[in-house]
Amino acid sequence: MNPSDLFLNFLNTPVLFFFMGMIAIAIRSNLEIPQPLPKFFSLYLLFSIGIKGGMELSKSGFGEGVSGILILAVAMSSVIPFYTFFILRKKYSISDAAALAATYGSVSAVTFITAIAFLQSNHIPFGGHMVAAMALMESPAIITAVVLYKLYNKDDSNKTTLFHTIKDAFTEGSIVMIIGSLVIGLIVGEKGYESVKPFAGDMFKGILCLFLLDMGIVAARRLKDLKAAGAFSILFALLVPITNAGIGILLAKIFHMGQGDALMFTVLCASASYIAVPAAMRVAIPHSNPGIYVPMSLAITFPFNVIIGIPVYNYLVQMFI
Amino acid sequence: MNPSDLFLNFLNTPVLFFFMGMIAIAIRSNLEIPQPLPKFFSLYLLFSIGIKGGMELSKSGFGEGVSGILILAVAMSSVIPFYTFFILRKKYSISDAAALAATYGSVSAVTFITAIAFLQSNHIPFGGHMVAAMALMESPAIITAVVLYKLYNKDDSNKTTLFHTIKDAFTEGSIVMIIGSLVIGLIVGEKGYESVKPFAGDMFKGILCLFLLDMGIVAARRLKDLKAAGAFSILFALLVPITNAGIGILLAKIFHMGQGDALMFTVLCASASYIAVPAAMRVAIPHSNPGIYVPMSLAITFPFNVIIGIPVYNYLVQMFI
Amino acid sequence: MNPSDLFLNFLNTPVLFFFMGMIAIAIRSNLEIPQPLPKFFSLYLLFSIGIKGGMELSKSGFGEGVSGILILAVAMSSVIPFYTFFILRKKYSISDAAALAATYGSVSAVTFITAIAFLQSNHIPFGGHMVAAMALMESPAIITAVVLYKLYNKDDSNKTTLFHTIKDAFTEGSIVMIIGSLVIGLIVGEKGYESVKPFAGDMFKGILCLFLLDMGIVAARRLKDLKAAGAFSILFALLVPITNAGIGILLAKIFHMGQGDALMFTVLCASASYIAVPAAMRVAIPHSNPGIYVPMSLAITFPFNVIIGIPVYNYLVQMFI
Amino acid sequence: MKNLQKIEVITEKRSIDIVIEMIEKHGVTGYTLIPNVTGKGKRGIKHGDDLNDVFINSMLITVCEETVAEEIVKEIKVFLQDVSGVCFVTDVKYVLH
Amino acid sequence: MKNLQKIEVITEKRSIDIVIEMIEKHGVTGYTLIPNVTGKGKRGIKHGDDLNDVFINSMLITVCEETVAEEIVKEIKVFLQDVSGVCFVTDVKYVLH
Amino acid sequence: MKNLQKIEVITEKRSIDIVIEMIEKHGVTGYTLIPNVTGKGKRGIKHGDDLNDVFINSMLITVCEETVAEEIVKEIKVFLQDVSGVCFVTDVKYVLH
Ligand SMILES: Nc1ncnc2c1ncn2[C@@H]1O[C@H](COP(=O)(O)O)[C@@H](O)[C@H]1O
Ligand SMILES: Nc1ncnc2c1ncn2[C@@H]1O[C@H](COP(=O)(O)O)[C@@H](O)[C@H]1O
Ligand SMILES: Nc1ncnc2c1ncn2[C@@H]1O[C@H](COP(=O)(O)O)[C@@H](O)[C@H]1O
Ligand code: NA
Ligand code: NA
Ligand code: NA
Repeated sequence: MNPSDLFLNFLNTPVLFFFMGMIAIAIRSNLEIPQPLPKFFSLYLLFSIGIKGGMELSKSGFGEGVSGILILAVAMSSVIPFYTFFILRKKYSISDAAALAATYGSVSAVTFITAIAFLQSNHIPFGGHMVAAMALMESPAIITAVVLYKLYNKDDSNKTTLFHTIKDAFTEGSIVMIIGSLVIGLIVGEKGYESVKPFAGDMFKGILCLFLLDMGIVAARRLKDLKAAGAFSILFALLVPITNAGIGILLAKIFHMGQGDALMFTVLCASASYIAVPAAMRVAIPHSNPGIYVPMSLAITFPFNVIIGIPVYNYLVQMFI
Repeated sequence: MNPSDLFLNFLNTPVLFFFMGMIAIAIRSNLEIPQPLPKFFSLYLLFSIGIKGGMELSKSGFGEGVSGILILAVAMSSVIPFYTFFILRKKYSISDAAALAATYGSVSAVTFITAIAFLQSNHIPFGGHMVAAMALMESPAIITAVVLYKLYNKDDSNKTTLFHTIKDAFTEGSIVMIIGSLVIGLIVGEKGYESVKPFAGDMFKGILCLFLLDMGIVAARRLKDLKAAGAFSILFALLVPITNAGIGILLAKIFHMGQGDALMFTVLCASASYIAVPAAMRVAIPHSNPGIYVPMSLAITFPFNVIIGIPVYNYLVQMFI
Repeated sequence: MNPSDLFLNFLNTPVLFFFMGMIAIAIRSNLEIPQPLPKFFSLYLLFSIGIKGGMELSKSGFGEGVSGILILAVAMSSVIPFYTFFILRKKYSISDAAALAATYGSVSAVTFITAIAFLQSNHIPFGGHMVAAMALMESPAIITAVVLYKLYNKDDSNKTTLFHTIKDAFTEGSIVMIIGSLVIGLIVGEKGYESVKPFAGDMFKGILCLFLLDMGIVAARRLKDLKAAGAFSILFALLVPITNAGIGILLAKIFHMGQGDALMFTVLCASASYIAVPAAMRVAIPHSNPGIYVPMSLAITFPFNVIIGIPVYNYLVQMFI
Repeated sequence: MKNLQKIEVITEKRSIDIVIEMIEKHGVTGYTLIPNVTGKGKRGIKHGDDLNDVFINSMLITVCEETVAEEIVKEIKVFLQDVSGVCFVTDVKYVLH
Repeated sequence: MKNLQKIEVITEKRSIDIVIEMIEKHGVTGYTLIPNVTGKGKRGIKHGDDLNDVFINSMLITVCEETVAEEIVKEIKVFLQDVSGVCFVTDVKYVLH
Repeated sequence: MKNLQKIEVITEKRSIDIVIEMIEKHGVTGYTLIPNVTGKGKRGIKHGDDLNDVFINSMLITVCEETVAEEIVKEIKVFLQDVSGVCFVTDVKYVLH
């Protein structure tokens, strides 16, 4: 892969629709995909990658490499919040630092899905177990962050237990959707998948276009909310994903992942959550301010990863792995 | 077909999503397909089976067997409410007994559609006229039940005439959707169908998965409402469909239906309405309690038919017909 | 093409669903496609024709003929409001005359899309630039009408400037959707289009069916609002599109358009707006009455064009061009 | 200024048209409708998650003069004897239209 | 406790942002918006079944002090001379926030 | 007739069930829920455009007797110390059910 291919990858169809959404807001257009369709699209995309991932797992089986990657995924999600929390403590309250730590330790399903579309366009295969890795990476960061918060905030009057937080994280609709679809894909295998493929598989990229169009609109709106954020927040929202991506590529190299798996793993490390984490924080750390952590992940880290990150990470993966 | 195939049939992809919906409620997940998408999916499914059924009728024509089946269908829907009404009178008020009689005499389009997906998976053909049979079976039971109610409830102050009820039953959106699509399928034939097939045909099974996921959620929620129902209601909701299925198979044998048609007819007899009937009862028998008849049909009879009934009825059809 | 083919063209699948929607209202059915799905379908259809048109433009390039057609399109949209305004002044207030002039000078995307489905069924090709022509024809009529209004209504207290109106016209969601998709189609070309085709292309005609079903329902409802309209309004709503179609065919002949382009151009000239114009009039000419111009375009001109107009215009195009 | 009343009627979505006819008959000049609301009352929970409109309510809001309001309320009272729903009346200080 | 007023404004969906700006200008600290309501008034029926947002209303609810409410109402009065809509003011006993 | 009060609670959609439990505990016989409302308050704007239900509110309306209302309001006061939301109480002239 040479640098000109790198440039071409910015011109991925779904990502262009993301741009279009941002431009629509910039020119003050009233364009929007009316709710609840974007909500539904996000469920559809999880369903789509879940059932396909499950079907592929039913063919490949859970080899040794697979469990290695899954353990690595859980480890990364658990560890990232530690180092970020201590950086964040310099500028933010304990609650906000913990919520941000959870945000950057957890993952963004939409970034992951965009990376899938990217790999498909470039005909690079990846394993169905990476979908399981994504599902596994959403919660550990939340748990670590809540533990840190409870350790440092001795006079916490909040009565939500850690158990409650863990239960919540695993019953969140999006998690149930992806894990449920993965399991069903595993059960019905290739034959069962064939019959739903025209909807569950073939629609994937087209629906992703309209979904990213909406995400572009939402991200651009949140960008306006971000005015007050200051340089530290913006730098953090750019440098942390880059650092985590670096660690991701390094680990992928050490653990001999294939190129497709390596990119997916890197993207997971680099991405930040804006769906699962805000839902969990409301209950677990209610004094944290979603007006801080959601715009950072949604309006900076997410567009950065989708537009620049994925093609660059892929370029590095192609060079080093 | 041997018993192990019977077991395999429980693992039908759409039915697994129905299970997944029930599990989501059991683990108190907030997963749901946001409205109005489930409403739209039900319209889509009627559109899909209607236009396809019409197209197939345009090829096969209305033979002698066809009109026989249609007459049989109307007869079953008209007769079932009689015997059920007199059983139900033992435990329920006249209004509730009549509403329940309508419920079990009428049919469930979703059960019917799930049976179509089942036949497709097993590559068993059935005639386009069965779609017409379904459309014809929705209303007669309602009319019989209202007549019974008016006979037994002399001091009925309700001024809704029987004519009004009949008119309502035929202008109900779902009926207009299926009949309209059927007629259009008949007019445009195979050539017209080809151009809409990628949407109207190929998406069918995938959309059914997401729709049944939602139905699983709704059915499981209603199950909670059912605590107060008592053993009689639950037994009724299981035994009446089984009895009606038995009568259905017998009639299918006597009238020499093909295996596909026989299963569809049996499923129609066994299924209970939870869309058309509650809509009609509100106006025609306003003192009946939807809190009784909807949970019985939706939370017991529907899951029973979808999970256990269809494969078992098919097993019997394969053995006897 | 002979007259019997002309008749067959009324039996186009999507148009039959439009009929079905009108019949549903006539028999007082409660059938409807629940919002926001019709809104979403209209966005989907714009996305679909936009990205496909862009892709085709990327293959054919902008030849000399293309810019000629685009200029002609803008000219027609700018000129139609003049002659209609002076006819309309005889019966309507300045505000209503101006709003109606904008309505009939601008275009109906849905009529255009129905004509695309019609050409596809008849295997007649047309150029991707016609999609650009449609996008370009929405606004000039609005601008002309507002200029006429401001000229004739000296004591206009409305402070909305012409600039504001122009800006609004170009940031309207539907315009951004079609132009955005067109540009993306141009950028990604045939290769990029392939990956979204199962959704963006293959679903087109099926979704159009359900969308026109809803449009039939809405048009029939508006027909009831029209009782008060009087013969002048109804005649106007029928004769103006016919006149404009005649001019369209003439120009198509003079400028040597292909048959497909000629039909699309004729349909654009003949169609009247009921989405972009009401949105613009609210702000630019707030004293105009949408209860007059929306039913005329939506309940008379639109059904006329879709049911009778398109096949007849095509018959004439086949004869003369 | 005349004494103004706000009438709020919540009833099953499929019956709301009857309420609208009722108030229009009394010459009421305007109303606002919240098409989909859920709720709970004597007749159990309306989840709003059904496939038809049986388990969902609509809420109608209309402001009118006290004399008219009184007549409307009389009719709604009869209506609510048969049909699921509830009706509240509150004083309104003033109205701009 | 200060005298509190509830202002409810129903206007076409596309104009509701102007109302929001208006109340925010007067330092109102909060509001609630019901994005889609239908209705009928001097300008006919708003079915809410259109493809754009011309035939649909939104309803804004805000509770504020009487003095502020009076100023807001003055502006809304002017606004409603040009734009479709209606505004009700009612007394509120008390508010928790 | 007893003195009747209308309680309106607006809070984040995900917490509205807690409010419902609260009022039901006090024996309230009915309520109406507007599931999706947007708004603005001390905690910023709730756009309602998110993919989860964090940035959207629900609005609960219940009419009950004054004595019950007072008790409910006490609890809601505590609830609103931790959770985003607002609660208004108004007098109702009368209720038909
Ligand atoms: N006390 C109440 N306060 C507010 N809404 C109520 C009340 N009681 C009933 N409702 C509404 O009226 C609907 C019908 O009530 P019911 O006919 O008693 O089941 C309910 O589903 C609620 O939406
Ligand atoms: N008396 C009224 N009571 C409640 N809502 C009203 C009333 N009059 C008008 N409205 C609402 O205000 C909107 C605009 O009114 P108008 O501008 O008079 O057409 C209507 O569509 C209704 O939603
Ligand atoms: N003064 C007010 N009037 C009406 N609604 C309000 C008011 N203040 C807050 N709200 C509503 O209550 C929600 C939560 O408020 P808060 O917790 O202050 O952000 C807001 O999103 C609004 O929907
Ligand atoms: Na991460
Ligand atoms: Na039955
Ligand atoms: Na035109």
